[in-house]
Amino acid sequence: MSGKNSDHTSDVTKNIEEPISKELKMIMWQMWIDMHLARYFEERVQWLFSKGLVHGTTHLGIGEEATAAGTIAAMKSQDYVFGTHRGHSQAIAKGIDVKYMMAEILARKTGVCKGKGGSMHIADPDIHYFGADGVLGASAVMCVGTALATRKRKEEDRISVVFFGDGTSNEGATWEAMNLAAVWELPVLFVCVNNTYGMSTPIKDVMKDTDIAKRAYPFGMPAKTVDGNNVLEVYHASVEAREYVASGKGPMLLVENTYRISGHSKSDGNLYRTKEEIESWKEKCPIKAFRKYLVENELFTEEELDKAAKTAADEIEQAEEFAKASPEPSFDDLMNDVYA
Amino acid sequence: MSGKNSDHTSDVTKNIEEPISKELKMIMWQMWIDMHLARYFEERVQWLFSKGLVHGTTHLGIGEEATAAGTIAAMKSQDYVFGTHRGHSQAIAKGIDVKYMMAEILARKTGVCKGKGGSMHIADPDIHYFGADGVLGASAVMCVGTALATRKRKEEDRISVVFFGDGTSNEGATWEAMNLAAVWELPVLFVCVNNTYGMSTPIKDVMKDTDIAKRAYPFGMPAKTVDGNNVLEVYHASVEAREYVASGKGPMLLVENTYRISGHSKSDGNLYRTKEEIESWKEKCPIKAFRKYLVENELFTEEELDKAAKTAADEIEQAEEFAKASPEPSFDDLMNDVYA
Amino acid sequence: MMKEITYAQAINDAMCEEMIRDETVFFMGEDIAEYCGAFGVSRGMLEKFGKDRIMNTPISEQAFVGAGIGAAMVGMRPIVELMFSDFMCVCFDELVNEAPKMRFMFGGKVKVPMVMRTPSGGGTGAAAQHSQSLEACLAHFPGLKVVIPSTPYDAKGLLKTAIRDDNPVMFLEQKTLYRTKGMVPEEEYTIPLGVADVKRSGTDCSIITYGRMVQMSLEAAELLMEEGINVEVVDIRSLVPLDHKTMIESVRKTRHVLIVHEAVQFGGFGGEIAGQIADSEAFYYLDAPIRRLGALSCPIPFNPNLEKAVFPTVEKIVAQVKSLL
Amino acid sequence: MMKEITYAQAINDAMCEEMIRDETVFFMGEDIAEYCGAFGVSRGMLEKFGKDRIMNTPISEQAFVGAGIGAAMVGMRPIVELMFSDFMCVCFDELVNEAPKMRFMFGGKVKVPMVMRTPSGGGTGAAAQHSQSLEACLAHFPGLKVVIPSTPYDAKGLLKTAIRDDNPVMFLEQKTLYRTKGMVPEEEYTIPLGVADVKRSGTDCSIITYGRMVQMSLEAAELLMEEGINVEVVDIRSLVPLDHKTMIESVRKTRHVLIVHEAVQFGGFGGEIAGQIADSEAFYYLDAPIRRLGALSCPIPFNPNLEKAVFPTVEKIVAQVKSLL
Ligand SMILES: Cc1ncc(C[n+]2csc(CCOP(=O)(O)OP(=O)(O)O)c2C)c(N)n1
Ligand SMILES: Cc1ncc(C[n+]2csc(CCOP(=O)(O)OP(=O)(O)O)c2C)c(N)n1
Ligand SMILES: [Mg+2]
Ligand SMILES: [Mg+2]
Repeated sequence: MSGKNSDHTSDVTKNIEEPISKELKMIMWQMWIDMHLARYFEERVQWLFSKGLVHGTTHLGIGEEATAAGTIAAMKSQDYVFGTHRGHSQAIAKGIDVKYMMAEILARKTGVCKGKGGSMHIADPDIHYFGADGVLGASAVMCVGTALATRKRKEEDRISVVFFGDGTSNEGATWEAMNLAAVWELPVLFVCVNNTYGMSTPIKDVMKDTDIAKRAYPFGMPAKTVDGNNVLEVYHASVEAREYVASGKGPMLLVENTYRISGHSKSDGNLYRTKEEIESWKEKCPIKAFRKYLVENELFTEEELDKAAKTAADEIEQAEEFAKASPEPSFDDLMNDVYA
Repeated sequence: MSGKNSDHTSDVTKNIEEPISKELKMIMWQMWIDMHLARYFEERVQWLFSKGLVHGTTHLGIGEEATAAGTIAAMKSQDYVFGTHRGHSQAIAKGIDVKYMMAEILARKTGVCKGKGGSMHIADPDIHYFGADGVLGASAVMCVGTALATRKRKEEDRISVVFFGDGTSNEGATWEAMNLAAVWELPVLFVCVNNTYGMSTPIKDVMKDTDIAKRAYPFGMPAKTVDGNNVLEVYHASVEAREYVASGKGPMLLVENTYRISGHSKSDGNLYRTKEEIESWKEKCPIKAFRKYLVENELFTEEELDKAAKTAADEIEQAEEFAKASPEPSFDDLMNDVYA
Repeated sequence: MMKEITYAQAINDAMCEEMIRDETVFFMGEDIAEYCGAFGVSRGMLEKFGKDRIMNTPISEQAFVGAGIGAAMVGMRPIVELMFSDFMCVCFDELVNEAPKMRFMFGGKVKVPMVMRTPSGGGTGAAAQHSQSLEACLAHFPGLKVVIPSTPYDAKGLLKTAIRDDNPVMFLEQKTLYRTKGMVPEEEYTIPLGVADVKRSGTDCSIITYGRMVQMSLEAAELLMEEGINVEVVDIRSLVPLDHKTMIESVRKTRHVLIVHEAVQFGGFGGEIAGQIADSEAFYYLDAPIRRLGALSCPIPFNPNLEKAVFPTVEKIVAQVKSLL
Repeated sequence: MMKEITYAQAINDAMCEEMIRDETVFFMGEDIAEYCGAFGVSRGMLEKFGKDRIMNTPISEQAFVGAGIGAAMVGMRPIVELMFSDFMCVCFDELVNEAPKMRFMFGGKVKVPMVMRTPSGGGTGAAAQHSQSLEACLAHFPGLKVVIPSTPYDAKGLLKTAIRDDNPVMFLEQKTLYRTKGMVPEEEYTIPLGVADVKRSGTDCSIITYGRMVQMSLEAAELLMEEGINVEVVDIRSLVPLDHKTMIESVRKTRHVLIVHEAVQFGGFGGEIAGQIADSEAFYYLDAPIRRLGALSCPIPFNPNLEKAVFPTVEKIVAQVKSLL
């Protein structure tokens, strides 16, 4: 394991203010659920794939659930969120209905994109989730645009958030987006989900300095790096980041260090990393760590947590049933959405 | 005047080691000539334009001559140089024959690009000058490629240099080039000619932090800012930069602060800046400052300098005559250079 | 009431009127404020609308085109200027893979009402990277609309429609037409996209064309008329949507067709037009092959004579029409 | 001696042979080393040639394509891989405004011997941004060559030629053909660019096509043969240079023509082919309109049935041929 992640422990107890408010407890509960929905959703998609029931490809983020859950829990529902190609957990945290997302993965008419987008284009503008995009870097520049609209409309308490990977931070578009958001002082929160690989390529092979937070420096933009496997650390940093961004001071960059346990996509043979490395990160599973914290601090009981997990599992199962029972889009639907 | 330039005085006496060697004196002589060739060349082009004798457009860099002369004097003849759209002074310092460059401006068959390129595409691969490019940002990425070739061939004492403007530093391509050169530790010298405007737009309107040198920071790449109107400061910084880059440690960024006295291009009405601002920079003319230094330090006499200037003026005059006497390319030449 | 204005003024007027009418419209691009754009099109707009609606951008085409898309996705109506149409290549992904596909990929849940204005074409001595006509590359992407006006009247009416359109529209202006003049109504008017305009009615041969080639074709038609050849000039005005019907009817009537565009002939949009004619009922009426006239297959040279040799000219149009009859 | 290998292996073999033959050849792109590219094309190459010649790049397409151009300008022969051809849009300027124009703009003083390899086309459920066939956008730029092989034999022979070519060559591979097999000589061979291959000789109708549509057209031809319709299938193999002569001769012979490509029909390269036929002597021999069959005008949908509905299929080809006769 190269880069900064090697130092990270996923001790969720650090940095947490006491006492814990009712509101925070509720948020923890929500994050617990979101992380499980994401995990179960993706495990199920992986299984469906292995059975040949899913068309195309998909990018799973098993092991990265705390980044989406923690950051989006700190956002407000009116905030615009742009996700990544590895965005199921982001969509879930933003509040997408997993039924419709599963239906999309199974290419159904009831899918959140009517079966036209698929895993790489999951989006739901109704909840201000502008989705996954298949071209790395594009989300960042578009996110600057929603923030610009917000400013033009003088909507004060609405920020725009864009998630992007460590690898994507090397796209010219990402740099241009940071510069533009900075000079126009737009309310954009840049969230780099640093899982230390772009596909098979470790960040040390594509960046001379792997400290991604430094990339904010030329733009006079604050940056913070957090343990992305520690959902509470992510959450608290995100609350602060949102406060900063919403205050009108301009954009900020949050780097969330984590690890992708699943392969890059269905075609991944994991030839670029060792089993040991993967196993060691399974130990640092953000869900495990969060459970430990919640139980040790007597916030929730094992039973409560298990029950919530079970409910999430059921929801995914129902989503699958819903999806499978849904019709496919018909040819008549095809041309509907080309032009408005 | 916004930005860092406001602090700059063009006192060429600072930072210079004594005593001055014979070699350095020769180099000063060459820079004196190059700056004059550039100035006279461009003044002549401007005049030809005003008379309607030049087709298309051209970008003049009157006032910026010290950047090209100082940096390229510090390079070796085998070094690859990529210039800007405002590149006449760069071509001259690299050793282009002004006859052929003038013939190009006048669209002649004897032009350095056979009349096919024009001012925006002046290049002469024979002297390793890869020219002006009309699309901002493109030169930087291509420059990374010549450096890569150099490394592959184990050519130790050859670096690749790319000039680009402050405005161009906002192009995604420029960022990608810096990152790639840095992570591959390629011998690239990035030279940002910061004249504080991209066309009509002052850098403070397009960068939150106008300290361009900071743009090297994320890449673990050293950077230095110099007074670009002080040709000796530019020269010495460039010698050091070349040493660093040629040593195999990777790329470096040099920011050369200067000012464009001429308009952006023929269509410029100078509506975005004041006459006073332009006049104040005429005072800081790099040629004037250099003369003062050379004379005060008794390196050359006024007479010697005037004679050299006169020789340069004559050369430009002859170039114009040569160009005007040259035939235009014929239709038969047209298709020759589309495919190799 | 009509008034005579330039093509550039028509575009300026269209933008100003729409910005007054609809406060979600704003305008951004490189050096469009004080400098008024490389061709002075936005003269006076900064004074009228202020810095908040007339925004100079950094030289970051991906970022500001992308920002236009993002703003459009949440209900604004940005007009974005690219200084030269050739630069579409540095933000091509945003133009062809994002803006036009977003609605479809998201199952119809979003709209991208953005207009991308940009000066296109050659004839100004700007050489290989500042003189291209790249409309064919855009028209190939479903979801995008592509408009190229040939007169001040069309420019104004089509631009107003484009700004009100709920889809991304590429509005390709013709550099060499900016200073040309034409009559334009004082009253408000719009022109629907997708309706060709028969700029000259004739009986012997159809010239199907657009952009600055319309004027050249009209000149050629005058010369040909002197020789008794009565040419019809069809200005398609928009490539997407394309007015198939008007083209076909014209060719059916004249039984001869020359397609003219300034873009490189090889792989140009003329191929689409030729293909549509060759597979229509007009095919059966043709008395001669379908001819195309576009630029030669080489980058655009700087030298003015070579440049002229590369592009279609009035003489070449005349010669081609004659060769068909 | 012949051996049977896959299309992917043919490409791999061509690269390896050329890298052994010429040490200025090197290979770079995203995840081409350990991962062997998104489609496993470069399997074994890292082991054979090492990290210096098989180079993973950052996700910075402008930078590494630009670096390829720069390296080519000073005498290297880079092979650059774009993971999906759709991503040409994020480095379009380098591909169409730099590499192909440099030589011309610099008056012939430089060469850019670079090959850009990239998997193209749909049929894999990768949706709107990973399934396009964008060759028409490339073929429109003079200075670039554009190759699309349809068999392992062609892929190997054409790629070797492309690598030895002194010009930038876009080499568009067909994703869905990677696992298809074909016979390839054990001995060294090359195939010149610009020579079409009549993949099936016939008398009743010409299908002019390329890429994965060649196989579909051959299947359609078999079905049509059962009904007594003898179709000729012309695989143009390269769009630039284009083998005009072979196309025209075929159409003259069969008097009917269907042009098939996977790319969106509107604005696709089929227009160029149609245009060339419609303005050739073959025009006078045509017994039916010139028909084109390409993808429908919409972004490529994720749903497999919708995706199929968008692209040409064997059935659609059969139906179109019949409709012409
Ligand atoms: C412009 C572009 N280039 C390349 C790809 C192919 N690709 C998809 S995901 C990926 C890796 C991205 O790495 P990172 O940004 O770190 O995100 P991660 O996959 O690790 O979540 C690549 C190369 C793409 N989709 N778009
Ligand atoms: C990709 C691209 N965008 C825009 C332009 C138009 N343009 C030419 S020069 C220029 C200003 C460049 O500013 P800077 O980099 O500071 O260089 P300077 O002109 O000041 O020397 C602009 C916007 C271009 N040539 N290419
Ligand atoms: Mg990553
Ligand atoms: Mg500048």
